[in-house]
Amino acid sequence: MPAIAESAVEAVSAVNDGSTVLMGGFGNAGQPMELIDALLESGSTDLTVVNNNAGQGDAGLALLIKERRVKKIICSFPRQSDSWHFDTAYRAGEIELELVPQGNLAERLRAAGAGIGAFYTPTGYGTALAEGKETRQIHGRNYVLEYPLRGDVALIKALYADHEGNLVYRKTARNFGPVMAAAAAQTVVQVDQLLPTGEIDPETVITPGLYVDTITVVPSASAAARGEAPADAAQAA
Amino acid sequence: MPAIAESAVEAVSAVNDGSTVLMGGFGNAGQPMELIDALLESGSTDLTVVNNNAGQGDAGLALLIKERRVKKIICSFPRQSDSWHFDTAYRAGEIELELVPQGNLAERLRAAGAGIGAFYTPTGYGTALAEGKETRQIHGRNYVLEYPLRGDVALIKALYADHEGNLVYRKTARNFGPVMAAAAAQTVVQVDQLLPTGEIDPETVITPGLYVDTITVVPSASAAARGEAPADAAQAA
Amino acid sequence: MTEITSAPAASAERLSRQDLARIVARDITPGSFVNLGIGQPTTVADYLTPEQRVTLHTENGMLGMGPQAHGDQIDQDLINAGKVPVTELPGASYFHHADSFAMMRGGHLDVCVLGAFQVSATGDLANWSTGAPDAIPAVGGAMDLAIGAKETWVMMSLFTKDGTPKLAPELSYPVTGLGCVTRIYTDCGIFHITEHHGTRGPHLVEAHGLSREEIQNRLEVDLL
Amino acid sequence: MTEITSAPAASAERLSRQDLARIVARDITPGSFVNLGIGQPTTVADYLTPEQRVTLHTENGMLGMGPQAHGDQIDQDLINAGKVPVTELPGASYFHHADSFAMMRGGHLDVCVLGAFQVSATGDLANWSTGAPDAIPAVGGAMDLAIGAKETWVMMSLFTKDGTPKLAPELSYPVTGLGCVTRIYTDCGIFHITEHHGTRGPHLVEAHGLSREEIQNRLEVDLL
Repeated sequence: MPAIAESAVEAVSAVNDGSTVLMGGFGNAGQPMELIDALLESGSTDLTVVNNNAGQGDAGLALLIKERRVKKIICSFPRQSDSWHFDTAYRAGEIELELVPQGNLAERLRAAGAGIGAFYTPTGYGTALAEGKETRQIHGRNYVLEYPLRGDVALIKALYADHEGNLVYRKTARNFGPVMAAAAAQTVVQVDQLLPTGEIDPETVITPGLYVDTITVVPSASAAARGEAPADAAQAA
Repeated sequence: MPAIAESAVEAVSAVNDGSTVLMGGFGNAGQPMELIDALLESGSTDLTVVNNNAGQGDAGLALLIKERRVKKIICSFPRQSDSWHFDTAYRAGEIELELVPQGNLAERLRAAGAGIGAFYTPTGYGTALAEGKETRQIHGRNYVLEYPLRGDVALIKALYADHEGNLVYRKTARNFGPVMAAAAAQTVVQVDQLLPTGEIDPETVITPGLYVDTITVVPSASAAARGEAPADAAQAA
Repeated sequence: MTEITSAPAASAERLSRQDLARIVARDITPGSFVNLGIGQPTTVADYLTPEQRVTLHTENGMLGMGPQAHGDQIDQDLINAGKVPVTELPGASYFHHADSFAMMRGGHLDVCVLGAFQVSATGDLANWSTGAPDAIPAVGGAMDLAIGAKETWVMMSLFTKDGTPKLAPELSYPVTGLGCVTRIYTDCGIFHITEHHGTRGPHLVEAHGLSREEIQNRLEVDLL
Repeated sequence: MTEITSAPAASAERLSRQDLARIVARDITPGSFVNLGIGQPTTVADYLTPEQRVTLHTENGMLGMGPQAHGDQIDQDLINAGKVPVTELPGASYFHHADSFAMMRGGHLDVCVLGAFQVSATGDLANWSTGAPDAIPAVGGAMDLAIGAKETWVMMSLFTKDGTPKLAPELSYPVTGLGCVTRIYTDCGIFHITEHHGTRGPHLVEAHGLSREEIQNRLEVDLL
């Protein structure tokens, strides 16, 4: 059974100096904002961060980068109109960037969770992002060999958890959550609501509880705006 | 949109002489019995069959093997107390067997559906089933290189489909269905009930409709025994 | 292999961006599963008809994406790959990132429509980086999209502002994917990358605003 | 690395199969995720206590498996890896075969308990084939289970009917997995495969029915 953390700060205590941290989310959808803010507060530094982007505006991951607590970022799309803190750190040579095509990023995380040693992917073959990598032609098609991407800690966001740690996501906020949960040694989840065990239909569980180590409840503004409070959830333990 | 076949025989018409056929099911759970029976009726021969087992008793796949219409079977567990038709064919040298550890079988199907050229798996390393296969040590662990397993046609069973081909399974009858649906050029599904599009919650779809080519409705005895006829389903188109 | 006809369809005017989107939409086979890239390709959705029953994929984890969301429809958990709020159609489904890119990489989408900086005569695509030495690199899903679908179509202007052809013998920009482009939709004409007598190259299917001869004269690529 | 103590716990009688199952159940850390192999290991479930909160995995796609189903509980769609009808506990989840074996291969299960024909001194496991030349081979999930969990425990008799030790210096039966076994639960004693002064081998933790010396004398393996 996962631990229930009373606060986001308590939830992220598994992150240490030098940790590799997988951060869920694509845009704002599925981004564990409060956990990232707590990480900011926690002071841990020298981090390797895996995320689709490299922080935006003056919040969350962007502030971690601003404070030079991220030594390396592994992502698919760092450059955005408001990624100024990354841009500055990068141009100053104060952050290392490993650029990975988005599908390879997802598959490398999946491989880490699934115990696959390495895999041949067609994505990126013949491009600058495959330079120096092993390639192979298989049945007439060209592939690049890619390796798993593991995390010490995953910080993700889901809609509901039960006390067993089973997770259900919401719409396109699902994105990297399930593969990151399986790819990290410790998985920390912020959820809108914690439900009694048995309230989530076993057929609809997306992330089984064995992938989840710590849960913290952070009712999200978007949930409140939606006016969603399922009957089940009202009696949540 | 998938085609709706009026009968199981019509549904399996995509199977030709020499086809590689992926057959879902683990034990009786998820086994597309009526589709396999229809295949028996169809007369197609010289088949390569991928299934967890190699037929049992005097039914379905066992009868296809008895009639010598299966030239090769790729499976994890052919030997059972009632696999006499396979046993006879195998001892007579009249069927080729490719024995694959069950998890490698599932992962090879997954790789075929996911466009992965090959992958390194730890399962089977140092065993007779890895003889002659490429191996590699990665970060101190030993792996065997395994290749995707594609089908011409997948025959699977699900609980519900909608008219877009979205599928929902039932309990442990899910087993190989989702990976086989993605690994075959043509996927044929027998379902208990066909629901109007929109009746399946998009969050609970297990196999998205783009993997499904043909649907046929075969109300299953087990569903009748369960007395399950959801309100939604009563008005199914 | 496309049949090579001698006289492409033609119009006197170059195509507007709207006309181009309309033509791409028209060319999508009914019942297709399609991914529309960020930017100009996104506008193709506006011209798809309900009768075409085209299902849209967005690589951040959804099939059955509907039009852009407005006002009360906006839901921060329902966005497309361009991070724009969108809507959900009946028959939609959600899946995680690895499943979504597996769907693409596995060749289950019929068409992917992308923008481009440059396309080579044999269908190599450049659309992720200008190669400027001081630029911050970013790739997103571009390389996955380029090689993932059964067909990759490009929408672009045929020439840069200074008149340089974007359909070139070889790429000078960094590669996104090799030999992946099957069709190029441009303001001046529509090209299918095809094989003809053993040579792979662009076949001009429609010309707009310029004649076939004018296009041929302005390109360094031999049209098939 | 297990602490090596000189005097193993002991009892005068060899352990019955029930006692052995009870001891294995006792040794599973509370809160563990566990896969119990077909046959003798399945009986361990009967001795797990609710307080242990052990979650059972079955590789045909379920976590949170309950006891065997009887009578009206029987549902053909809810079976375990031995194809026996089982039940579902609150907090269960279902997943497909690739996800299920990914869960195992990825090292997310704490313990897998398996039967064995033979285990080597360094923890190599043989349990899928007797190697008889005329036998029809069948492997199922044996090789995946052997190497998948954080710990692989074996339950077996220490000797065959003719007295041959099943804990042997090297395997003579075909390999299921190399160096994967961490504990061996037998009728005569419980062994942890461990490292001691750079040597990997079996450490006798409990002896039953035979003394440590008797066991050592009957094995060709040096106990640590």
